[in-house]
Amino acid sequence: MAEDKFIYFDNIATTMTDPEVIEAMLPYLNEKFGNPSSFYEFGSQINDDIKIAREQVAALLNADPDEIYFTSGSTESNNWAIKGFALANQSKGKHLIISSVEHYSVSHSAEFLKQLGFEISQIPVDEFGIIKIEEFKKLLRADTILVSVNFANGEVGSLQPINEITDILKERKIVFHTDAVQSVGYIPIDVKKLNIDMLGFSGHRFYGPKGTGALYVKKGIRILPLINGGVQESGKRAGTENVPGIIGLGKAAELAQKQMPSYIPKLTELRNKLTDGILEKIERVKLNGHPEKRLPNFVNISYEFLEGESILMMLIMKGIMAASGSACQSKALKVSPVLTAMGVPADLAQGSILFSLGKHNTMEEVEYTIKELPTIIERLRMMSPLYHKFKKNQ
Amino acid sequence: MAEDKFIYFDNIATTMTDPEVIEAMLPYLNEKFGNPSSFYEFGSQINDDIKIAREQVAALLNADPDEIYFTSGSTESNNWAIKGFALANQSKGKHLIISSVEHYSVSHSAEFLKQLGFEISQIPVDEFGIIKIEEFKKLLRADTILVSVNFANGEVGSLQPINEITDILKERKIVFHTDAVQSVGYIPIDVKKLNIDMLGFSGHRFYGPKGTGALYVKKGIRILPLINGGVQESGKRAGTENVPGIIGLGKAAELAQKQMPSYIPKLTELRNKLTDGILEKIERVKLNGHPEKRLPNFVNISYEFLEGESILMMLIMKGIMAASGSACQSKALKVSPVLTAMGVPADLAQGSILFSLGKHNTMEEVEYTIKELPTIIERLRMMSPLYHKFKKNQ
Amino acid sequence: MTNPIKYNKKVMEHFSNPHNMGELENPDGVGEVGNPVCGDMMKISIKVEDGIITDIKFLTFGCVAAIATSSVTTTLVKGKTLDEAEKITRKAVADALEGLPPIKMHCSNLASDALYKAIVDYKKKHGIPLSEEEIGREKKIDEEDIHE
Amino acid sequence: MTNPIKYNKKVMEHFSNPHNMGELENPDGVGEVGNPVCGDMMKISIKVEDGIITDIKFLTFGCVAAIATSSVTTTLVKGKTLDEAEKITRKAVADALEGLPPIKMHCSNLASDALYKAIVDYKKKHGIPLSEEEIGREKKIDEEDIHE
Ligand SMILES: Cc1ncc(COP(=O)(O)O)c(C=O)c1O
Ligand SMILES: Cc1ncc(COP(=O)(O)O)c(C=O)c1O
Repeated sequence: MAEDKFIYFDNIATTMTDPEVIEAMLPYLNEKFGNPSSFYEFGSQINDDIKIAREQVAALLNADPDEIYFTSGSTESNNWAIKGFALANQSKGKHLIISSVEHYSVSHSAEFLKQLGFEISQIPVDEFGIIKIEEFKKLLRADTILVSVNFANGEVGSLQPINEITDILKERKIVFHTDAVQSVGYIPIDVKKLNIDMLGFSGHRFYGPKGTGALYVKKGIRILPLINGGVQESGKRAGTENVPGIIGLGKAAELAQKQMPSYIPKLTELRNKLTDGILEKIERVKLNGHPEKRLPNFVNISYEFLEGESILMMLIMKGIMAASGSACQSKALKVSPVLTAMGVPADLAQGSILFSLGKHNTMEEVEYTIKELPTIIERLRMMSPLYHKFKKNQ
Repeated sequence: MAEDKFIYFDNIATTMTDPEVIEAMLPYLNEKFGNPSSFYEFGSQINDDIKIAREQVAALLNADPDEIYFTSGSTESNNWAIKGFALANQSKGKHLIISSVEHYSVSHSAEFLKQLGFEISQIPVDEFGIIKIEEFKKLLRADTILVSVNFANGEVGSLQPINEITDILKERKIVFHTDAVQSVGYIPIDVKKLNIDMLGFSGHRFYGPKGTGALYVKKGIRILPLINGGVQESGKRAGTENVPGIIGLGKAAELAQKQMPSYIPKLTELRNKLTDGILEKIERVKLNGHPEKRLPNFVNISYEFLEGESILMMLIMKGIMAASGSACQSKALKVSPVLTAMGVPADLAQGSILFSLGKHNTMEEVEYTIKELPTIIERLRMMSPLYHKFKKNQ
Repeated sequence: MTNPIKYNKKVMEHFSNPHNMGELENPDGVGEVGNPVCGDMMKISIKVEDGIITDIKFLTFGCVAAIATSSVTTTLVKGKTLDEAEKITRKAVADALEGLPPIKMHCSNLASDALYKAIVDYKKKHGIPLSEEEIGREKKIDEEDIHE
Repeated sequence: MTNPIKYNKKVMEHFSNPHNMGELENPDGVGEVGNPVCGDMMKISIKVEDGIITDIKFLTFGCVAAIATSSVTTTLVKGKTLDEAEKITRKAVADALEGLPPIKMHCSNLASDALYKAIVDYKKKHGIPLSEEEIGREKKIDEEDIHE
């Protein structure tokens, strides 16, 4: 590896903004600075550009443009979907169901609603982090108004059975929301075909700008605004539009739609190579998440007898940036609640590393990692009292 | 005026992003794209840069850096302050007081709380849009927990008696929030000296980027998050940080602090010249807002017998961009609720135009406007049946 | 989604150079609709010779659309018989302007209403009896005017 | 506000090239603290001659700070008398590393605790009576270990 270069395998934390996205944004930071709500054309013409961005985002999800609302990111989108829907529809019932492997932006939003008298049930997951459909069915009640299950598990990348969920809900007229932040741009999503009612995501996870995101809300679904004020976003999400951000998000959506057919197979190949390489070369490891039904860019593996941070640090010393879980969760937690929900024992969960790939990664980087990682693991294991005990008992 | 140039007198709608701000942001769109929550330095070192931005914003308000929380804009900040404080402190009381000239981001947030059992009182304003202190005192109750009054009236720029308000509240331990979106960067604000507990604002109003803002929350004040999720912003405002936006906002704050001493006198001079020029040259006009106690960049004047939109359009035809009220309010409203609260008769309120100046405006532009405006007003009045009636009756 | 008002070229032409602006001296009929509080007000005065509108002028307090619809209405009417003029619909006015922004469509009502009232005024002054239908329309216009 | 962990150079030196890593054969005393579930575990083995710690080795399951504190603790101790070694405080360990990130301070506890337990183990094995104070400290360490 070149001295000044490093390998970025933490694409679920964030991605670099695509140069084409930056280029699309720049005019709106510069000369096109007008407020879209203004009367004069210098401002109002920007609505046409926002319209295009909305169409680009809608196209990526097969939604209608007026079902797309721009937000500051998926955290806001998820908060809005859950709180806004619950508050607008509480006369129909006060029971919500979420999976037990949701990001805090979903689970804490549900937690918030508890204080307002809502009841929350959690769907257990299997060893792969996929919800148990039969258990899910048992949780459904007459007063259930909303179900929220992430599109793919945010830590191990296992794909949830969205189709099955929405098929069950359709009959009962229960609304379905999905946090798709790790999935948008990495797997084709068709909200119409999948019967999804609400879907939230962030721009910065697929080469769009930070501080941008959207919530798709199917026509006919009523949600209260989370952010009240002016009439922007059809009066549903107030505040002067983040114009450069919106334009950038639109561009990122366009690029994703165009490039996915070429980079998904590439990511899948790199992912498989990295997974297989590690599983072959290192003993006492465990692939977390479903071996097939997972995002094309997730490689989450536990290394027995080790703790994640020291592995991460040794990787860094070799120029490899990875993560030991979801970057946006609490630092204070030693063990990922997602892995715990999947039944991974605490000591094994400690030693889990997530490599998340992106369109800029190469086979060379994967091969380098497969070459370096066994030495790192070996070195740390030599220090581990647990490993010594294991060896003695063999 | 040069062919390709126009005069931008709508700086309250939004401002151009300062080239220095754009320059500061660019690296974070490009090579410094890491997630501040990541373990490796490539991401985590960005926290140092965010820290500087936080200090820059804090310095502008004389707050402590850890009293500053970054948001997506003042609309979010105001929503958060009001809803988050009310929900966290409802055990102490469920009564809120706001002024009758608040932006919808404040008044609709209060409206939202009504549904949760809160009571809202509105403070009437005088003819200048300034709250009536004696009436205000009468509204205070034992169960009042929060008072929200904008720093300056958002439509006419009249400065509210913040000091007097907080003096009254201090004794009673009632928390004070102010929407300072039109004031930050246009007038020095010292939250400590003024005893302000919470203050919200947007970056794009003073040459910072759109999609950015902050909420100042005095140490010791408890508010619930509006946006739940990860631990960003000390766990109070979740979501991956809008890093380029935050850096840009910090830079804008720094520039404002540095440049205010030179541009405030300049703005004041331009404002006075424009105000005096119009009042002198055109009959039957009325300056809205307080003649002295107002922001240095607001010129809101009503032109009798006329309707605002046609004046705006004629100004545009002369290359002058202005507004007939707050750009981020509803288009559907014909008469500004702020002017109505001030007691401006509906027909006079219709014909009000707000010129809002910015640091890039020049005396030449002001003079050009003073020269062109009388002709415009005269032309439109010749079309107005009201003016004809007035002339006949003279 | 937010849709600031956008006017077409035709509207802008009429706004920038309105036709028949002013008030006729000694008009044969005058119609006035709207009021300043609701933001639009129009006054149309006509000269009639042998049942033909030979001259027409307007005064308008209002937005760009209000001024443009006033102007275009006067051009549509000049030289027409009263019967023809009466039949000028709101839609005809909007069409003559090649369309108006949706939220401004009500302005085309105002212009045709003011014209209608001027014609009715002429008929009343000249003892021309109004049909049931005409009386009904006049009443409706006045009612709308108050409620707007 | 969010404060990802940042280690200084000294910590990184000890992490990259830990001193006295491993397990002594036939140690005179062994101390073990922590458990894998809570994410840190340390085992320290010592050789003692004439009341002086002549050799020491550590094994550590844990984060960067845990490894670095283990390493630095062994270097602080080698050649010291038991009495001197017992007095090596948590603070002394952190100081020897020129500081630790606040949320990692507990790791310096673990290292000095493991050392302490190794010394107590030696004393017990060799019939050296423990003072009240020493018994108290041992009990406290074991209690913390469970509660952590
Ligand atoms: C007084 C006032 N407060 C708040 C806002 C909302 O600002 P933003 O759209 O930047 O969130 C506005 C917008 O014009 C305003 O005038
Ligand atoms: C599954 C999942 N949902 C939501 C989020 C929040 O995304 P953002 O920080 O972009 O709002 C994250 C962040 O890692 C995530 O992993």
